[in-house]
Formats: sequence, structure tokens, C-alpha cells
Amino acid sequence: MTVPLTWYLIFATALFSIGFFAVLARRNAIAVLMGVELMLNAVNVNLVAFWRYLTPEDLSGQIFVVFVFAVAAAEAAVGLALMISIYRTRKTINVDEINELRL
Amino acid sequence: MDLRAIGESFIAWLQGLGIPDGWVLFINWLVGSVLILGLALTLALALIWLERKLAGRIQDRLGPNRVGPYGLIQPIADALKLLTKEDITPAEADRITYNLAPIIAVFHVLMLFAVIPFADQVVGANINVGVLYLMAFGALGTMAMLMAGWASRNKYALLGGFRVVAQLLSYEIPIALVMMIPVLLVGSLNLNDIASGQGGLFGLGWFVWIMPAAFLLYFIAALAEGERAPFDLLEAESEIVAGYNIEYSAMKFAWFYLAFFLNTWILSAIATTLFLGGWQGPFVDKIPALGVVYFFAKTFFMFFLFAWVRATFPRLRIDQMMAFCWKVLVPMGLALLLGAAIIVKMGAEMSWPGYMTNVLLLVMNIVVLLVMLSLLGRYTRTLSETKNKRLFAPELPRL
Amino acid sequence: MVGQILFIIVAAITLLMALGTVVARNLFHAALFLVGVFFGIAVLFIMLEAEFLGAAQIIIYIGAIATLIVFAIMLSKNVMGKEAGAYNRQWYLAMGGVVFFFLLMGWLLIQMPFAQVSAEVPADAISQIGQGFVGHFVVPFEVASVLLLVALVGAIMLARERNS
Amino acid sequence: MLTQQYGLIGVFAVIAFIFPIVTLAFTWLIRPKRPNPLKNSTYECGIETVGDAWVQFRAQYYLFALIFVVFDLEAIFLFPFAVAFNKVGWFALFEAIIFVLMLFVGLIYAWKKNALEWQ
Repeated sequence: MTVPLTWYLIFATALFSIGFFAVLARRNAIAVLMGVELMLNAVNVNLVAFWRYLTPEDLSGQIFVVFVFAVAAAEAAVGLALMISIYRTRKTINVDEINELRL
Repeated sequence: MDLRAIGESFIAWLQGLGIPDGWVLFINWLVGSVLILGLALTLALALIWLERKLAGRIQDRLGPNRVGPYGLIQPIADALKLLTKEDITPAEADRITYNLAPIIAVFHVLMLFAVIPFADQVVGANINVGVLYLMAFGALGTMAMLMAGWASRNKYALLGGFRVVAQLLSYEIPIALVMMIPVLLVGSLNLNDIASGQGGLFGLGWFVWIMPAAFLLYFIAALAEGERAPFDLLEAESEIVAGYNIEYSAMKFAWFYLAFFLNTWILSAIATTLFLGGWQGPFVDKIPALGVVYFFAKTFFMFFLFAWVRATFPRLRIDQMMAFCWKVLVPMGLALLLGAAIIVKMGAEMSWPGYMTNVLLLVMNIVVLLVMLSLLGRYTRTLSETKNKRLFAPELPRL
Repeated sequence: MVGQILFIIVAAITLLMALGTVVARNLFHAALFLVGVFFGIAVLFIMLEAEFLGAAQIIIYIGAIATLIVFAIMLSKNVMGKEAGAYNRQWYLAMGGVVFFFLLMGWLLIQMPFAQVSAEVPADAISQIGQGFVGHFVVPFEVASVLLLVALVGAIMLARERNS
Repeated sequence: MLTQQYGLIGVFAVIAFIFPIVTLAFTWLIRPKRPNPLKNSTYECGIETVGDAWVQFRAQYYLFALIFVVFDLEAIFLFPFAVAFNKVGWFALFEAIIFVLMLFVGLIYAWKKNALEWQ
């Protein structure tokens, strides 16, 4: 293992920040969702890096990542379905225009 | 003669030249990669000739017979023609994505070659997640089609791309379920282990003998996964002209064409590895080189079956095809998987002799197949009596 | 040494792709950049010797989630993405906050000592993951199936065209 | 062991990616280039193109992708279980069966709601 653990962590932080920026600043809801996926991926990188460097014999880290996969997929499926539903009635998926609590 | 030994003596020769170990490894990888690439390209030329010739013979035609003896040089002539043809990029197209799509298409199918075991331990990369690797790079192929369909900026291309992706996604599920059965029986995702777990006198250990329904399911799903007739809706000229690659010409089209043929061959190779025992065959433990012969013979036999089906059957409608996948193949795959799991576990817990488990697995397969066929038969019979002639209409079949 | 160079190349490409995802105005391009990010992370998983996760990352993220996103993009017809302003009005605030967060975290991480273990990954890692699912992690495993079921039901309810 | 196997995949990936690019560049050098507006227009069987090609799609495609995602995840959960199958007991098998049946319920739901129909 020639690569220090810190490198992976900093990489994950950078990825998380980029995803976070997309969530905060993009107007299009699908782009916001892509940002969330980036953040979840950053979390996965962290989980795997910690598993490999700190507890390689205990595979809980990898198992957690698979659960994160499940959560990410469920989130994407429902989130995108919501957007399709909203688009159908409002003809827009820009988050700053969807400001009413009804369809 | 052992292919493995040739590789090892090559490494020893390199080390003898005084090259440092890291570089020896790198040269080894490089040589291996070039060998796999060469094999894939040679295969592509051979397969195109073979498929055209077979289709010709089956349909009472001659097939290619002008260039060279038996038209053998025809694929090379085609390749030369495609190399020198004018390449037309539609003015409307999204250029970078448009050019990237054929590259990804070839890339994904070439990558699949890296893990196929041609004989015992004769494999590009003997990785522990072989089956998942195949699924992963198969998934990359759908991305190439989406890119091609979208970037051409043509309604037919987009529609064709989306249709074919919906088809490939759907049929990936039965394939994944069926691939799980050999994994379950062997207890490993390593393709080499799965093939060597099917040993036995004169091929009696092949999984096709104990899981024939699973093999049949794989074969049907692979027809769809390889975009071949009767599931070749992306090529339905009468409906969507030619699918996602309509705006592609010259060498870019050639790459899609090549990826298509190699994909079929890979699907045959996967069937061979998972169900037909891979390189296993008589006397293969005495003469390891025979394994390569057996492997290629079985794979070409599977390819022949694919070509035969393609030349024989008419095309399905898209609603029939999707319904067939989700309403027939997926429940059947789940039933086979759970049935196999329960029987294997019972066999292990009650310490039955091995043949007992195998016989039960075979019986379970036949039962699942018969139940499925009778349900389908009853359902189509009730359909023909009603006005609704759409096969697999909305309601669940009334049992 | 080779590992470090490889890591820097892969990490740099992945981060550039991630920036592309955030910056691209065309949503389809953003989705393609996202696919690049997913692929880069799969390579990182392989470098961390988590081969199962590397393959699963490509299958789930590129094969399933990216395709889902592309389909949703086509359904919402905003593919051109040339709408006025890809960012909302507080984007510079968001930028400042995110940069601050990154610098703070980076500063903390560099100072943090981690007790690294130099052990090998067990040879039967995939089998151990499987045993984990039905052993120690059985409750999350079953909850995951409920989650997927609920997601499926909910998403079908939302996305279905009701009047057809 | 791991490095040895994945090293080949890495080298091969680079070669497999560069090879088609090199061929395309080569054909770009030797092929004729005579574009004209008509040739470069979108091909729709000779009929003039109407409107943008990037039209809105029906939700049908999304529904299939959705069901696919759920079952793909199921496969990812079940593959390690299948590998570990010989090392786990009856109880584990029942857990896996519950897991599969849960998703089968989802499939039945989609079936009942006509999400599996291609209209």
C-alpha cells in the first residue's frame, strides 16, 4: 500500500464538496440529484478506504457500501419519478420555481 | 504441450535477459493484451464470414463466394472497403459524444475477452469476480448505445437507442439470475473455478445436464442480450429503420458491427463456461492443450445455434418481447434459483450422495419448465377465445 | 511509487469528471461525466483491493442508476439545457461555503493520525460479505429488500401515466 | 496476486480504448472528405426532418429501467450470498428466500399496475 490513507480521504472530501456544490447551486432538479450521487460516492470511497487501511479482516466496511448502493438506487428511483411527475404537471423541474407545497 | 508452460518459460526468458521484475510483469501484460486483441479481431473476421455463410446455406442461398475460395477473404475485403469509405457526420450531431460511442462499444466488448478462460488457467486475468466483471462490462455496452442514439440527433436513432436499451436492461435480469445458479453450485465467482467445477467422465459433470431449464433460459435471454433474431428489434427496418446506428457510416459503423458479432461470440463463450463445462472434455487432464480445442468447439457450436435461430425465426413485437421477459423469464429464473438453492441445501444437510442431488435438480428443472409451458399454453388458449388478441395482455393469467 | 502515480492520475481524472458534471449545462453531458466519475471510483475500489465493490459499482451505478438518470432526462425534455442560467442566485455563496468546507476538512485530515494496519485482505472476501448479509447484518439486509420494494411501488405510483 | 491479474486488465483497457481511436484516426487520414449540406443532414428516409430530434419520451421507458434497477440490486445482494452458500445454514437460506419474495411482490405489483405493458 504505497498510497497514504489521507490521499483517499482528501480525494473523497473533494468529491463530496463538488457534489455538495451541485446540490446547493444547480437549478435543475436532475442536476441536483447527480450531485447527491456524487456525495454518496464520496462516502463510499471513504468507507472502502477506511476498511482497507484500518480493518482489512473485518468486511463490515464493504457490506456497508453495498447498503449505500441500495439507498442510492432507491433515492434515485423515487427522486427521478417525483421529477417526472412534477414535470408532467408543472412543465419545469427547476428547483427554485417549484415552491408550492402542491402539484 | 501446455500453454501455461509456454507463458512461464517466456517469463523466465525475459528474467534471464536481466530485465527488472516490474518490467517483466509489464511486458507480460502487454504481450497478453496484444494476444487477446489479435484473437478478438481474427475471430470477428471469421465470425462474420461464418454467419453469412450459415445464413445463406440455411436459407438455400450460397452466401459469400466471390472473394477467395468459399468467399473466405470476403470479410477482409469488407474491412478494406469500410476503412476507405467516406465518413459522414450529421451536421446536427453532438460531435464528441457521437465519436465516442463506437469507441465505447468496441471497448466494452473487447474488455470482456480479458476474463474468458480458454483452457485451464489459460486466461487473460484470472480474477475472483469473473461473473460480475462480465455483467459490469456488459452494462457499459448499453451506455454506448444510449450515447449513439442521443448524439446522432435523429428521431429514429434516439427511438432505436432507447428501445434497445430497455430491451437489454430487461433481459439482463434473467441472465443475472441464471448466472447465479452455477455460482451457487460451485461457490465461486471465478470463471476458471466454475469451469473446473464441471469435471467428470466424458462431460457428465456439465451443468447443462442437471440444469437444462436454466441453460434454455440463458440461451433465450442471450438471444435478446445479443440483439439477435427473434429479438432484433433495433434492426427492425420497417419500424425504426436501423436503430441507434442509423447515422453511422464507414469505420464507425464497422465498429458497431464488429462489437455486435463479438458480443454474440462472448455470449456463446459464457454459455460454454457456465453450462457446457468450459474447456472440460475427454483426456483434457492428460493433454491440457486439448482444452483450447474443446472450448472453441463448444463455443462455435453455441454460435452456430445463435446463427441458426437468427436465420430461421421471424421477429417479435416489442410489447411481446418485454412481457415475455418480465412475466415468463424472470419468475422462471427466480423459481429455478430458489429451487436449486433449496435442493442443494437439503442435499448438504442430509448428506445425500452427490448423484441424488443432481437427479433432484434435474427433476426440479423439468417440473419448472413443464409448469411454465402449461401455463403459457393455457393462457394463449384462453386468449384465442377472447377478443383481445394481444399476447400477454394486462391481467395476470387466471390459473 | 507506481501506485502513487496511478492514484494521482485516476483521482485527477475522476475529479475533473466530477467538475464536468457540475459545470456542464447540457444535462446529457453531465450524465456522461457522471458515468466517468463512477468508472473512476470503480478503478479506485480495485486499487483498494475491493474487487467485488469495483464490479458492483459499475453494474449498479453505470448499468442502472446512470441509465435511469438518462431516461429521466429524456422524459423531462430539458436536454438542451440552454435555459437561462444553470445555477441559482446564491451560487457564489454555495461556492464559498463549499471551498471553506473542503479547506477545513483537508486541514483536519492532514493533521489526523490514523493507526494503519498492514494486513492482507482475506482471500474469501466475497464469501465473507455473503455471510455478513445473512449473519451479522441480517436486519439491514431484510430492511434493504423492504426499502427496494417500497421504492419500486412508490416510483411506479409517481411515474405512471394515469390516464392511459 | 490481485495486482498481477488487474494489471493485465488495466493495460488491456488502455490498449482496447486506444486501438479504435487509432483506427478511426487512420481512416480519417485516408478516406475521401467531400461533405455537402444535403449529405450531412439528418437521415429520415428522405423526408424533411420536422422539429428537434430530442423529443420527450413516454414514462414507459422509465418504468422498465426502474424495475431493472431494483432487480439489479437484488442480484448484487444475492451474488455474495450464492458464493457463501455452502458455508451458511438453513436459517440463512430462509432469509434469502424472504429477500427474494419481497421483490417478487414488487414484480407482482408492477404487473397488476400494468407497468410491464409496452403501450
